[in-house]
Amino acid sequence: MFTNLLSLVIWTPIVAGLLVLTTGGDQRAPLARWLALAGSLAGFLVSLPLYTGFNDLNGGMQFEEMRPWIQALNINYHLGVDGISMLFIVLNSFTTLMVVLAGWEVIEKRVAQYMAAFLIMSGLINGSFASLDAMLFYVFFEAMLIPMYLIIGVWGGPRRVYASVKFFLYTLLGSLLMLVAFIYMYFHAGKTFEILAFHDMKIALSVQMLLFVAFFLSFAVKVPMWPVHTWLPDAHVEAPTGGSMVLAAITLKLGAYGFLRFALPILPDASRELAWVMVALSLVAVVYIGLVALVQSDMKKLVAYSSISHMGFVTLGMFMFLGTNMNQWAVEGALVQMVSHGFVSAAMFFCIGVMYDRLHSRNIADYGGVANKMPIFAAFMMLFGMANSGLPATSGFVGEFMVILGAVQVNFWYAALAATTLIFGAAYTLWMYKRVIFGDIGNSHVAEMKDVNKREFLVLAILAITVLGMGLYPQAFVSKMHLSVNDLIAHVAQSKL
Amino acid sequence: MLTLTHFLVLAAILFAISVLGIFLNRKNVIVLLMAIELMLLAVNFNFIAFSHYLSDTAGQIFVFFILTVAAAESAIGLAILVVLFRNLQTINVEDLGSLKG
Amino acid sequence: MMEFLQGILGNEAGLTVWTLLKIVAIVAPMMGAVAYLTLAERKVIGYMQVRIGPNRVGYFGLLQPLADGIKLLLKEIILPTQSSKGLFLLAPVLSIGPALAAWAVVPFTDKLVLANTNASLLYIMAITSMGVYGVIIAGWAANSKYSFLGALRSAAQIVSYEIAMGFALVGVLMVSGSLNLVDIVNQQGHGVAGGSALSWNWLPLFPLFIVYLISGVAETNRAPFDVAEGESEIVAGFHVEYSGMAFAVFFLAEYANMILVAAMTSLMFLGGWLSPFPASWGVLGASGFIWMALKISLVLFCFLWFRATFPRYRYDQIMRLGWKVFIPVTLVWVFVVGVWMMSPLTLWN
Amino acid sequence: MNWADLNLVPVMPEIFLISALSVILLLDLFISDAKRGITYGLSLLTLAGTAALQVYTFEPYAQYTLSNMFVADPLASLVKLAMYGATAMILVYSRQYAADRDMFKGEFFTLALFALFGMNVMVSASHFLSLYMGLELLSLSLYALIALQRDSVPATEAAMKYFVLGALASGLLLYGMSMVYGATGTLEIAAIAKSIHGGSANQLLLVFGLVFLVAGLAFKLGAVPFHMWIPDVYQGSPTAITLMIGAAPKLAAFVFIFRILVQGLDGLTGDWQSMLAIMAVLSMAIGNITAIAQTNLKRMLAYSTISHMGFLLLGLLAGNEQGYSSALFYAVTYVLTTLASFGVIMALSRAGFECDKLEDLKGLNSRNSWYAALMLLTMFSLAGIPPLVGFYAKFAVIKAIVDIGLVKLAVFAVAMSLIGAFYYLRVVKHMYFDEVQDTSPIVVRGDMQLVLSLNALALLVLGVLPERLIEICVEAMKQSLTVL
Amino acid sequence: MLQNYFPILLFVIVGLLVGVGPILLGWLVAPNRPDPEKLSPYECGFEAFEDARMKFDVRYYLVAILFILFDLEITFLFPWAVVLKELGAFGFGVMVEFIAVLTLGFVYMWKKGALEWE
Repeated sequence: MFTNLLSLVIWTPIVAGLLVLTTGGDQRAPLARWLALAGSLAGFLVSLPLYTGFNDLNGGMQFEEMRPWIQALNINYHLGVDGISMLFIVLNSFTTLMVVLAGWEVIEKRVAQYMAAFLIMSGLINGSFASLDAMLFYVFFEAMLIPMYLIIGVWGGPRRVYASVKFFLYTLLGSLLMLVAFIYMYFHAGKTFEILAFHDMKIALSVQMLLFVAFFLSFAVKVPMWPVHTWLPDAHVEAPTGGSMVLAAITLKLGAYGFLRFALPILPDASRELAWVMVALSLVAVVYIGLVALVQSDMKKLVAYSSISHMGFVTLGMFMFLGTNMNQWAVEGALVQMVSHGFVSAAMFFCIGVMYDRLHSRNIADYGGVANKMPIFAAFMMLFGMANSGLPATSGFVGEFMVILGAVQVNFWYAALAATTLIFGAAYTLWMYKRVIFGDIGNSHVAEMKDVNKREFLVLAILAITVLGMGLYPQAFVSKMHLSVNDLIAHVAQSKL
Repeated sequence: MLTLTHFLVLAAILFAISVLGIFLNRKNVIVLLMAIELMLLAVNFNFIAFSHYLSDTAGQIFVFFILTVAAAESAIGLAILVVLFRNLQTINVEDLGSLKG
Repeated sequence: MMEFLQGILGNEAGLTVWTLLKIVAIVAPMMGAVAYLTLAERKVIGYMQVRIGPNRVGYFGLLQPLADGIKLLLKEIILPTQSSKGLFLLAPVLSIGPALAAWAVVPFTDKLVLANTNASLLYIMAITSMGVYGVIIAGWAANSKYSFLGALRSAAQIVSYEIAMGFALVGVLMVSGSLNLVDIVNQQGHGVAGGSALSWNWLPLFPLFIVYLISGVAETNRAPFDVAEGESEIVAGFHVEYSGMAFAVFFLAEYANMILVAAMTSLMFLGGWLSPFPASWGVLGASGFIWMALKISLVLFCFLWFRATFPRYRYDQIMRLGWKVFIPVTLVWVFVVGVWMMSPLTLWN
Repeated sequence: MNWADLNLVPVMPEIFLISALSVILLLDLFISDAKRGITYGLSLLTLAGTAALQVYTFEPYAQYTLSNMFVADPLASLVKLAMYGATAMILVYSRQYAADRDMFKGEFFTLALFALFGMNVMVSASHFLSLYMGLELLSLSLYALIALQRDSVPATEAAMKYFVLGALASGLLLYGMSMVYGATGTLEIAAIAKSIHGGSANQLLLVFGLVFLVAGLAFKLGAVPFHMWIPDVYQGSPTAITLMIGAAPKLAAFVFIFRILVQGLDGLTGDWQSMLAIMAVLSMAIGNITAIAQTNLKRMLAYSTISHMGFLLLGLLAGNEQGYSSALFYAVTYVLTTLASFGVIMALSRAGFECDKLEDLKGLNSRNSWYAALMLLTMFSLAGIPPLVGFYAKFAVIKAIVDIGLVKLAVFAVAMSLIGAFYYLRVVKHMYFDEVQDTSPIVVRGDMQLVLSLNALALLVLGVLPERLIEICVEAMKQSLTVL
Repeated sequence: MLQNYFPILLFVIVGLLVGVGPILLGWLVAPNRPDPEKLSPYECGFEAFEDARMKFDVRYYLVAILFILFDLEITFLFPWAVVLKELGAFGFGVMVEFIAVLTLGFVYMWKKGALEWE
C-alpha cells in the first residue's frame, strides 16, 4: 500500500513548488498563494501515512524504496525511514504548511518565488531525512542551500547579503569535507554508498577520528554548536519569518540528525573518545549561549540564541555515554527535544513575525504593553514562551527533563550545568515576554496594533495544540522512536575497531 | 665531426633566445613575431637533426608542415598587428594595457 | 691541373684553389657578358628605334662599357645623412651576391658544370629569392620616399611573379622527375620527336614556358615591368640614392640576373645545350655549349626587344597579370600536365 | 599507399564538414549582407549533417586510417558530437550579438567551422603531425575570430596576446614533440607508447621533452602557471568569441592531452602525474582566489575557468580509467555550463552595450526572472552544488583521486571549491538581492531563448539524472583505452 | 655528398666579394667631398619634411602574406612533382585534392578583392 510513499512525500512539495513558479510575476500572487497552500497541504497529508502506517514494533527501516540511480558511480535512490527520521519528515511537512500560512500576505514581493522556494526546500529536507544512500543524502542536504540562500538574501532584512553568504559558506565548508569523508568510506566499505553498509564497517581509530572531524564540521555547523554557531544569529535575524521558522524548526535538526545517522553509528569509537569534547561544547552552548540570549535587545536574536542553547541540549543528550553505551534516556530526550523545539521555535519566530509585521521592529525596547492591544496573541505567546522555557506540561519540558535525567546517570555536574537552562531559559524568555507584552503601552505605534487576524489565529492555534499535545502525551512520539533508538544504542555499543 | 649533441645544443640555444625574446621584449610587437619564428626554426633544427641521425624522413616532413603553419601563423600575426596598429597607433608592447582585472 | 695544385698546396687547399680558379673562369666571362649586354641593349634598342646607339668610344662603341665603368668608379659614393649606413652599403652586395652565386650549379653542357648537385634547381630558387633582400634593404636604408616606394613596389612585384614562376617550375619538375639541371636537360633530349627542338619542354609546357619567360622579365624588374624604377614616376626607385660604384653593383646585379633568367629558361624549356636538330643530322645535331650560348642570347634578345617594344605597364596591371592571369594559368596547366602524364598519351616515360 | 588502402569511412564526418565548409565559404562570397542568414542556416545544417554522419559511422572500437594518422574511437566520437552541439549553440546564441557588432559576416561562420574542423582533427589525431595540424587550425581560426571586431581596441589587443602566447605554447609543444621524436624515433602515438614500454627510448630526452609537452599543453588548457592569457583574452574578446574559445576547445584540449600523455607517454605516468598535480593545485588556488577580486564578469569567469581546469587535471592525474572518464565528464559538463553562462551574458548584451560587468547583473531577477534563474543554475553548477550537474563532475573527479589515495589533495580541492562558491554566490547576489540599475528591456530572439533555456535547464536535468551521461563517458573511455 | 656543395659555398663567397670589391675600390679611388645638400635625400628639389619610413598601403602586407602562403604551397609541390612518376595516379589524386583546396583559397581571396590594386 505504501510502496512509493517516501517518494511521494519528497516530490509532492517539489512539484508543487515548480508549479507555483510557473505562475510568474506578482500580478498573479493570489494564485501562487493558493497553489502553495494546496501544495503544502498535500505534502503534509501524504506525510501523515508515514506516522499512522509506521510499525512501532520494528526498529529498522520502513517504507524502503530502492532503485538504481547513477550506476556508474554506484549511487542508488535508496529511501527508508526509521522511527527517528520519520518524525522529522512529518514535522517538516507540517512546518511547511505553517510557513506558507505565515507568509500569506506578509510577503508582497515575488510571492511565487517565495512560496516555491519553501516548497522545494521542504521536499529536499524530506529527502535528506529519508535517504539511505549517503550520496543521495548529500545531494538533498546540499541542494537545500540554494533555496535557503535565496530566501534569506531576497526577502531578508538589511544585512541579508552578509547573512546569506555567511550561512551558505559555513554550511558548504562542512558539507564538502563530509563529501570527502563519504568518498573515503565508499572505498573503505567496498564501493558502496549505502549508509547501512557504512554502519557495519571496521575503521581504525585514527581514521575514525579524522572522519569524525569531517562529520563534526558538517553537522556542528548545521546544528549549530558553539563555536561554529555564529552564522545562525545573523541568518535568523535577517531571514523572513518563514525562513526563521524553517531554519529553527527543521534545518537545525538535520545537523543533529546527521550525528545520529552518521557520526555515532559509523564512528562509535571516535564518538566515545571525543564525547567529552562534544559534551563540553554542548554545555558551553547551553550555559554561555543562554547567558548571551539574556542580553539581547533584538527579539529574533534572542530566540535565535535560545535555539542554539536548546540544540546544545540535543547534542548533549546524544553524547551522554555511559561506559560504551549511549544513555537511552538522554538520546530519547534529545529526540523529543528536537521535535518539540521544532514546534516551539517555529511558534516563537512566528509570534515575533506577527509583531514585526505590525511595528516593523524587532527591538524589545520598541514594544511594551502589547497585551493591552492584542490579548489573544498575548495568550498564545504566553504558552509558547512557557514551552520555550521548558515549563512542565509543555513539549519543551519533556525533552529537557529526559536529557537531564540521563545526564545525572552519567555525571552529576553535567546534569547540574544542563539544568541551569531551566533558569536561563525562563529568564530570557519570560523577561522578554514581560517587557514586550506587559506593562504600559510603550508608544503610539504599539497603540495602533491590531490583534491577530484569522490566518494568524489559525497558525497560532495549530501550533499551540501541538505544543500542548506533545507536552501532555509525548508517548505519541516516543513510542514511534523507541525501538529505533534501542537499535541505535545497541549498534553504537559495539566497537568498530 | 658534428654530433647530434651539437645540433641539439644549438637548437636549444636558439629556442632559449626566442623564449627570452618573448618574455623580456618590452618594445616592439614585431620582435615578438620574430621570436616566435625563431622558436619554430629552432624546433625545425631539432627535427632535422633527429631525422638525420635516426635516418627517418618523418621528421623532415614534419618540418615542412611546421614551416607552412609558421607562414600561416605569421600571416595572421601580421594581420592582427596591422589592425592593432590602426586602433592604437603603436605597436609598443607596453602600450597594450586596456585589459586589466 | 687539380692534382698538380694538390701536390704543391696539400689536399684541401689545392682543391680550394682549383675550385676558385674554376669560379673565376665562370665569373670573369660573366662580368664581360654583363658589360657587353649593356652595350648590346643600347645598340639593339637604338637600331629598333632607327638610331645608332653608342658609337664614339672605340670602334662601333665597343669600349663604351669600359668607359661607363671607369666613370662610375671615379664618382663619389654618396651616403645620405639620414640613411642607415651599414645597410645602405650592404644592399648592393646582397643584390649581386645571389645573382652570381646561382651560377655555381648552372650547367653549360652535361659535363661542364661546377657543382652538379641533385638539388640544383632548389638551390637556384633559394638563392635567387635572396635578391629581393637587396632591393628592400636598399629602399629602407636610404630613407628616401622614392627609394622606399620603389623598393616596396619592386619587392611586391618580385614576390608576386615568383609564385607563377614556381608553379611553372613545378610543371617542369613533373615531367622531368628530377631537380638536377643536367637531368632536366637530358630528359628533354629523348622525347617522341627524336630529341629535336620539338621534344623540348617548351612545346608541351607552352603556357608554362610563356609564363616563365614573362615572369623572368618581371622578376628582373625589366621593361615593361619596370615601374619600380620608372624614371618618370619615382626617378629610379630603390636605387635613387645610390651613386658611383654602389650604383654600378646594382646595375651589374640586374644584368647578371637577366642572364641567369635567360640561362634558366634555356635549361628548363629550350633544351639547354641540346641541338635543335635531330641527332642524326651530324654536326648540326650534336649538342654543345654553343647551342646553350645561342639560346641564352636569343632569350636575352627577347628581353631587349620587349623593352624596345612595349609601353610600361601600370602597377595594378602588373599585379593583375601576375596574380589573376599567370597563377590560374599555371595551376590549370599543372593539372593538365598531371592528367596527361597519368593518361596513356603520356610523353614522359 | 593506394586507393585500396584508403579507408575513408571513419573520416566521413570530417570530409563532409570540410566539403560543406568549402561550399559555404564560396557561396557566402555571393551573398549580400542582408541575406547573411543563408550562411547561418547552412552552417547549422552542416553541423547537423556532420553530427548525423558521426553517429552513422560510429563503431565501438578504435579505427585507424590515413596511414595511422587518424583514429576514430568512441572517445573521439563522443567529444566530436559534443563539439558539434556546442558550436551549433554558439552560432544560435551569437546571431543577434554578432549582428549588433558588425560581426555577422561570412568569416564568422567559416572561421568557426574551421576551428571546429581543427578540433575534430585534434581529437582524432593519432600522430604528432595531425595533432599539431589540428591544434594550429583551431588556434589560427581563433586568433582571426577574436580580431574580427576590427575597430575594438580590447578585441585586437586580446587577439595579439592570444596570438603571441598561443604561438609560444605551440612552440613549447613542438619542442617537446621533437624531443620525444628524437627519443623514440617515431611520431606515431601508438608507436611511441610501444617504444617507451619496450625500453628502447632515451629516457633523458624523453623526460626533457615531456616537460615541454606538458608546459605547452598546460598553456593550451590554461592551467597555472601558464594561464596568463586566459583572463585578458576572455575579457577582451567579443563574448561570442570568448565562448568559442572557452567551450569546445576545452574538450579538444582535454582529448589532446589524453592522446599525448595517456596514450603516448603512458610509460611516464609517474613523471607527468606530479607535474599535473602541481599545476592542478596552483590552478585551483590561483584561479579561485583571483576570481574573487574581479569586477568584470567575463574576467571572473576566466579565472573560474582556470580553477576548473585545475579540477580537470585532477581527474587526468589519477592515471586510471575512472580518473580519465571523470575528467571527460568534467569537460563535457563544464562546456555545457560555460555555454549557458556566456549565453546569458550575450542575451543580456545589446547593440553598444556589453553585459560584462558584475554590476550589469544587478536586479536581474526583477527585470527578467527567467534569465536570472538560468544564470542561477549555471552559477550553482559551476560552484558544484547539487543537484546541478557540476556537482557530479567535481564528485567524480574527487572520487577518482581519493581512490588513488590522494585524500589531502581531495581536501584541498574541496576547500578551493568552497572559495569558488563565494564568487559564484556574488553573481547570484547581484541578480537576486540587489536593486535594479539598468531597466532597459531584454530582447532576445525566440530561437535563442529556447536553446538557452534548454541549455541551462539541461544542467538541472542532468543534475537529477546524470546516469546516462556518466555512463556514456565511462563507456567511451573504456572502449578507447582497451585498444592500447 | 657534402663535397658537392663546397664549390657552391665558395661561389657564394666570391659572389659577395664581387659586390664588396667594387665598392671598396670606388671608395678608395673616388673623391669624397660631402656637403649637406648632396647628402640630403632626393626629393625633386623640395625639402624633405618628414621621415621617409612612413606608413604604406596595407596591400603590400597582403601581397607579402599571400606570397608566403603560396610559396610554401609550392614547397609542397616540388618534392611531389619530382617523384610523381613513381607515385602514380594515387599520388596525383591526393595532390589534386591539395591543389583544389589551394584553388579554393585563391578563388576566395580573389573574390574578396585581395588582388585588386586600384
